[in-house]
Amino acid sequence: MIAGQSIFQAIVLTLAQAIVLIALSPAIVGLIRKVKARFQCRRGAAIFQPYADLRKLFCKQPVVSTTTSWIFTATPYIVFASTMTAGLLVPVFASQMPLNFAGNIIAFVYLLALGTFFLILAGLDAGSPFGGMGSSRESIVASLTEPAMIMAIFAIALTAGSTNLSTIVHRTALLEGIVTDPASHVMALAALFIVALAETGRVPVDNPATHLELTMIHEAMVLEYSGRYLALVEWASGIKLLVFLTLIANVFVPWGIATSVTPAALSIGLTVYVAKVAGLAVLIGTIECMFAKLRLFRITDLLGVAFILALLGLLFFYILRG
Amino acid sequence: MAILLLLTLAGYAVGLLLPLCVPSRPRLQNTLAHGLAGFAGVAGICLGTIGLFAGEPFTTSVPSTLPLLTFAIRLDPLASFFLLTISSVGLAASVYALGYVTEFYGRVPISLLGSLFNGFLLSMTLVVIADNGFFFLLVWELMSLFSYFLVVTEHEKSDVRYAGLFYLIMTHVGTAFIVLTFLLLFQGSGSFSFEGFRRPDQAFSDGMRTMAFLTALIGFGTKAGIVPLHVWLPYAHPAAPSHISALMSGVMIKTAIYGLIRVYFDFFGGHFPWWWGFVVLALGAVSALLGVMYALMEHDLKSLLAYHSVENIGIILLGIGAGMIFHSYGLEQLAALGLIAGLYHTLNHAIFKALLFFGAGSLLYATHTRNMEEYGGLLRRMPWTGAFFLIGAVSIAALPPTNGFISEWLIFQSLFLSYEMPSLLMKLMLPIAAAMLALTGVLALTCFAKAFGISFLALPRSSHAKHAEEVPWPMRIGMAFLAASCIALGLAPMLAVPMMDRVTASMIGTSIADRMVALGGWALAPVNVEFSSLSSPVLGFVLAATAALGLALVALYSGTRPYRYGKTWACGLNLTPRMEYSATGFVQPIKRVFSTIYQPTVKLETEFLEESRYFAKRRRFEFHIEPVFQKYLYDPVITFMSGLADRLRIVQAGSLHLYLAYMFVTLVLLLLVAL
Amino acid sequence: MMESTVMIAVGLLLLPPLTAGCLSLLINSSRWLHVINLISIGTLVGAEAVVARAVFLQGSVTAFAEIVYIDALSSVILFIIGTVGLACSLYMRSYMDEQVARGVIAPKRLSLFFFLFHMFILAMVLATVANSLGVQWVAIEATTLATTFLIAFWRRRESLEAGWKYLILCSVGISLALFGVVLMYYSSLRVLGDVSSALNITQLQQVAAQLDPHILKLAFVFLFVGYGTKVGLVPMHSWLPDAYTEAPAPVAAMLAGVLETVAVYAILRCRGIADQALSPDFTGGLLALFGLISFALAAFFILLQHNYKRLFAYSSIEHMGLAMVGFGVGGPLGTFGGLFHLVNHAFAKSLAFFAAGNIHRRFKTVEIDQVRGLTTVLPWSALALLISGLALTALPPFALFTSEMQIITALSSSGLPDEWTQPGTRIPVVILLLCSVVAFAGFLYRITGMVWGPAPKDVVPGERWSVGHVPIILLGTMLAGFGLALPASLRHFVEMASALLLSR
Amino acid sequence: MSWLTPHVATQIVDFSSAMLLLTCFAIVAQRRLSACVDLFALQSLFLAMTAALVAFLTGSRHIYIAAALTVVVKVIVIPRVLKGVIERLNVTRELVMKINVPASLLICGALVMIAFFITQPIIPFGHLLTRDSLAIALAIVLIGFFTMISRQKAVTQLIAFLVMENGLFLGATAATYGMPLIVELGVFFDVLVAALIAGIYTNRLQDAFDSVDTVHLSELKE
Repeated sequence: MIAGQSIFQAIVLTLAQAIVLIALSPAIVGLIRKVKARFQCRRGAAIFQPYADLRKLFCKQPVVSTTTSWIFTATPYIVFASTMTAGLLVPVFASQMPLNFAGNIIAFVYLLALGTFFLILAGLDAGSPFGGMGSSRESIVASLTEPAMIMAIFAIALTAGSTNLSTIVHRTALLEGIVTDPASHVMALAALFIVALAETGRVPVDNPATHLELTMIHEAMVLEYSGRYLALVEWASGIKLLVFLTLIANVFVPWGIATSVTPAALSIGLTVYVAKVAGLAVLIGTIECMFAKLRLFRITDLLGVAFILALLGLLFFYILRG
Repeated sequence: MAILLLLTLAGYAVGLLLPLCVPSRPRLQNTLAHGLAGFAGVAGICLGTIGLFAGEPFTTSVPSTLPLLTFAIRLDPLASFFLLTISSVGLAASVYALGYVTEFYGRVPISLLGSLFNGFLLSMTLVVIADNGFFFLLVWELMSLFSYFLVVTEHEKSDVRYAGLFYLIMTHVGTAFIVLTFLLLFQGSGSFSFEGFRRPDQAFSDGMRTMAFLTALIGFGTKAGIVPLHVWLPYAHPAAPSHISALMSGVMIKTAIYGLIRVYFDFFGGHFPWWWGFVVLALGAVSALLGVMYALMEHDLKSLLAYHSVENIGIILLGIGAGMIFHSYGLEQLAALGLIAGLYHTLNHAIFKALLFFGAGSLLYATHTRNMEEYGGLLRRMPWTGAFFLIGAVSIAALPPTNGFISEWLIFQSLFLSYEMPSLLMKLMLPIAAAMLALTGVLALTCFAKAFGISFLALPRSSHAKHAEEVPWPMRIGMAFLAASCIALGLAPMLAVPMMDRVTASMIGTSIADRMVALGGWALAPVNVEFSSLSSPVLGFVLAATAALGLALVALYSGTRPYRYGKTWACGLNLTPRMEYSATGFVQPIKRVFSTIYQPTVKLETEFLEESRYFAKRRRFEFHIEPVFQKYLYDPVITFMSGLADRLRIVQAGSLHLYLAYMFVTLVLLLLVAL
Repeated sequence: MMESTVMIAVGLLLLPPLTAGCLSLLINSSRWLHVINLISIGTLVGAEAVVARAVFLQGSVTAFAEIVYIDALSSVILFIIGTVGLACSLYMRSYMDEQVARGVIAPKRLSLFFFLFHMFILAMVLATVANSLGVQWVAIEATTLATTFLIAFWRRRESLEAGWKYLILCSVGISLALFGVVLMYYSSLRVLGDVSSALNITQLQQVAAQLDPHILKLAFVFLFVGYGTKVGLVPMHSWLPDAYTEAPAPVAAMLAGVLETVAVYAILRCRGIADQALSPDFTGGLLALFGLISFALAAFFILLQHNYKRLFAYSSIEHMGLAMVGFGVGGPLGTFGGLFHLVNHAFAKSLAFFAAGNIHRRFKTVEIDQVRGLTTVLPWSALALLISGLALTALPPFALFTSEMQIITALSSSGLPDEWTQPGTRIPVVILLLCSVVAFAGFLYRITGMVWGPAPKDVVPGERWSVGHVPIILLGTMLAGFGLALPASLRHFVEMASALLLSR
Repeated sequence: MSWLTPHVATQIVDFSSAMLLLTCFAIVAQRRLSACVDLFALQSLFLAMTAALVAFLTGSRHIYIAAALTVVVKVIVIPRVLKGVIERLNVTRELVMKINVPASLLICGALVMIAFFITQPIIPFGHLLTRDSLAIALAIVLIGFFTMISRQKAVTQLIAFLVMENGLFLGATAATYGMPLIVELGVFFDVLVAALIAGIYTNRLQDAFDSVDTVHLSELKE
């Protein structure tokens, strides 16, 4: 636990963060869609449309395939839980999150992996060829992403001398915003950004808006889901996206995050945070409009680049630090 | 303690002999053999636990009438730890076997099977507690022999015979190298007692120590299945009956790890250059990666698991190698961390690999096939097996909150802490090893997503799978025991870590348990808590809480409306098993991405309809992976040897005159020499 | 113990085979032949026990005006002769009778067979207990003459060829040995004068130190090449595979188990004398070098065998080589290991040939590829084959593991004697281990190929219990037992023997 | 007999042993089997002579017995047996040899040199009387051995073997004034039996292979 926090404070902070993540994620998704629509000279749906979608899905009666087992119905909850837990390890608007001690960056990665694992199983469970296709592709993307992510995160962790996210953010934030070694940071940032795109299934790795089963990855896995299950899965993926944006935002530009637990600091932190993620969302939307989706076997190159960048980050760190 | 030791050994020994003496009633023999093994296992667990925390190592010795050989036994923490591992898995295996061997009634003499099973366990137990080099070699070879006989249980099948022979020869090659190591150590001290082996560095030149290091690495590496010495493993482990495969893959190869630690940390007292550790680390990384990659391409469930043993041995060696490097730079605490991580993974792998092999055995028991492509939809027919297998899969994929995650987390930490090392090379190499470990982890995840998904989910792919039934109780109990310990070791590592710490404390001399169990016992931290910490109970709790949150959301919005059933969308057709994604198809992208490693050869034959070339009547697809190591490493050696032998034929040409000439020349030459 | 009892016992070592041999020429009923055979072997073993006890108490026994001299070394060899002889006789009960029943041999020739068998044993016992090197030589030559017809017993073309080669090669070798004896005598004359006891071991050992090293060197070379031919050391081994393949199983067992051992004994005796005057490095190096060569070559021949009898033949070349390495390297460990290895090899190899005999009777072939599924066809023989196979590849718990490890350890800690290699080189050990692995692979590849697998259709499965299985159990248990706990008395004898060999 | 000084005696012994060596060379050069047998008989005769001479000079009785046995066994019995075998098998001459005659003779010469070279350091220890006979004995042994290698017919090999035996016997008698009697007897017995057995074998080989050419004996090999 962080020194000087009462249990009550801790619980409140954690709950607050959970609520922020849950509440904010659909809006981010909506924002990205909006941006894309704008770029495509459409008016597009309102930013808050996703909330309505989720509500509708929740109310619909779900249909479950006769071929499936309990894995299929359990998966949405597991995915939701793992994503949320991972999210709670990342500091959102306050840099001293009470759950900091519960797990470091590795735990974060593996928690997300847990969700992926069950999603893959669910994709296979229905027995439809598309589900299997989605699972198989998801697995290859994941396996190419992971090493790059580990390396990138490690490069950052070194500068902060810790792998616990809150500690990293807290220390960086206290440096009045001057990043210790820019070179390695930039490299790591680039790497992590590519990783984020891949992990959250955005263009150019995957296209969440596609309707062609043959090009789908994430969408194909969840093709059989409907009703509340689909809602949970969608929501979870939204949260995952948000968490990654948070990670990037707070680790690389931790300015304005609440380094102490006072109402003022917290409120500033929250607003700054929302601004930051919104900015990133716009960026992502822009990218999605500028690039086309890559062929599956071109993704290798992209993630290879990410890995090399991360490695360079590491190298720079050691070289410059001597 | 003496009593417990006696009970353990006696239990196995009686189990070895008694089944052969009782009348041939399979049921009786089965209960007798495996009952005794289980009893001895319990005794062994107690013994191991006591020995682990005993202040002074318990030693006893029986002199033999043969020179060099004394039956000396020593229960120091290291030995006790491995004894504990062996006994627990042994216990589970004996319970499981009670049900599993019923499949062999009438086909195989159960008395033999049971007594060999006991003999195998006995020899493994003795291997880890032996305190005399000669005695060690004796039981080591016995272990190989017993396991060989168990492998060839179903010797009517030619592939089983081949597997057994290959295994026997490979392991003997390994033993030859171990003999070489011990002979080197023997020259240092002039006796085979381990006490004499310790700290040979005074008597040794660097060359000899390097030689000892390499011979030990090759010798034990062959048993452990380090790439490129792993080739026997995927043949032998699947060929054996499943409860034996579990023992071989889960425990037997660990005795090699025991040997390595014993030689490097105990005998050499950790006095070695950094590159020893680096060699071990590099081999570990390569083994881990290649192991999992070959596993991905396997569709025989048991071979797949066997390849995963190669992978996990690699992961263990990553921990040990890191420990050795740290130790060579004098960073005792970090060395201890690496070693603890390695040992923890040793224990975990023993447990979940045994569990998975049990699962595979149950599938074999229920469907009589090992080919995953013929499984499918088994989760509904075998819910228990399915659940246990899932737990095993989650653990081996190192996902929280299971034990596999904890040990891999620890290994990651010890690799990350490399930045405290003086050498830049190591600073860069260890993180790269970490990246390889990460890749390994995800590939393992993929592999077990495949293994579980294809075997247990969707529609049955064959009539075997369609008519499968849940396995009898003893098998389920055996699996349940291990599954439970998977979860337990995952949620309460703080209780397990002190055990490993005892071992490292005795090996390295620094105890870091108090520094690893941080924040009032709630969190686990590598040496400094600032760098990172992990609290798996809290994570588990949060997971549960958030899942509850999800349920709450659902309840909030839609109440709990029952869902209705529908058919899976298959473009309007009725879904048939042939439409499902096959295991081969699932790993197709990976095969393509890593084709440089696999060098696959693909063959696709298509028969088209006469009417149009756009409609295929029949398609035949097959692909093979290049067995690189057999082709470029083993075959040349074999061909060379047999070629040499062939060229020697002329010596025995059958001509009397030639033979006389040999004698004549020998005589004359010797006479001239004698002058 | 009474002197007279010992005398009688010594007499009973030589008398029974002689009388039994003569009797069996007169008898036709196979039953009685077996009875006589068993009686004579039984008395032999009994006598051995008495003599051994005497040796145990007095250190050595001399009898019949110093013609007979028995010490620990010779009693160890006698022990081997007795045990393997007994085993063979028990085995023959079932083996020969079936041959007669199947009309392979006429009953008349059966009595001839037994006559030769007894003569064979007599000669070996004599060679072991003889005090005079000359008499020992005569006895060993006699073994050649007795066995050559036993080898050619089936009178097939191959067996004739094998017999002829055996006769020629061994006789030549033996006559070289005689020249060695002559030289020995030549040198001892000058010290002892022209007395008929000048060839007696007892005498020689006392004066050996004064003998002329030059002559002794030459003498030892002749003796080594000569008796080495009998032992089957490469390159004098050529007769061995053929002879073992063609001989009837019990004879092959005796040849491999005992005859080789006796020849080794002869070499050791001469070496014991030569070493007094020479540096032991010369003789030791000779032994170790040829042992190593034999071991290596045999290993590779094992790799390409298709005929199981030849397989066993080469394996005994290999093991004799190993024992020689042990003796050559010397030291308490090496010598003990060597002697112990002799004992174990005798048991294991005779066991192997028993199994081979049973297999040959059932499958009518010596081709390994045509033998399958012994576990179902001949469970007992399969057991024997497995035990011998594992023992001969030096796997625990069988005793050869222990002895081989002792020899290897001795070799690695002291290396080959310095006169032959530069001191402390580790190459011999590496060669030894490498070749042992090669032999292991080749041997077990063949053995397991025969033991496992489904039974062939055309062979009748099942094996009825017969007296021929007693030796299998006997030898098997001894092999396994000695590997873990050697009886104290036997160990004491072996130690006494190695002490004798090392005395200087 | 005053003229028989030790010196003269040595001369005589050397002479007769030289004759032995000479007959060896003759056998090596001889292709006709019966002639070989005769030469062997002759050699044995010389051998007996030498033995008798040694016995006479040293006055050690048992060498007379040895000499007598030599005459009986090697001059009379064994040649008879061999002749009989040759007649029955009607093999008159050795047509092909592994090594042709001149080469063999050269090699034999070399062998004699080797023999002298080897025994040279140990000669001085010998009795005055038999200075060179040890060397000659060794030479005969080696030549006999070589002949076994160079000839193909079973019979000739047998003869060569017996020549070796003669060499041994020469060594035994001349160099050491005879082995102990029991040994002598044993040796003679063995030689006799060996010869007989070999004779029997040649018959059987004839029956089995229709020839006594040992080249045919090469079926057993790897």
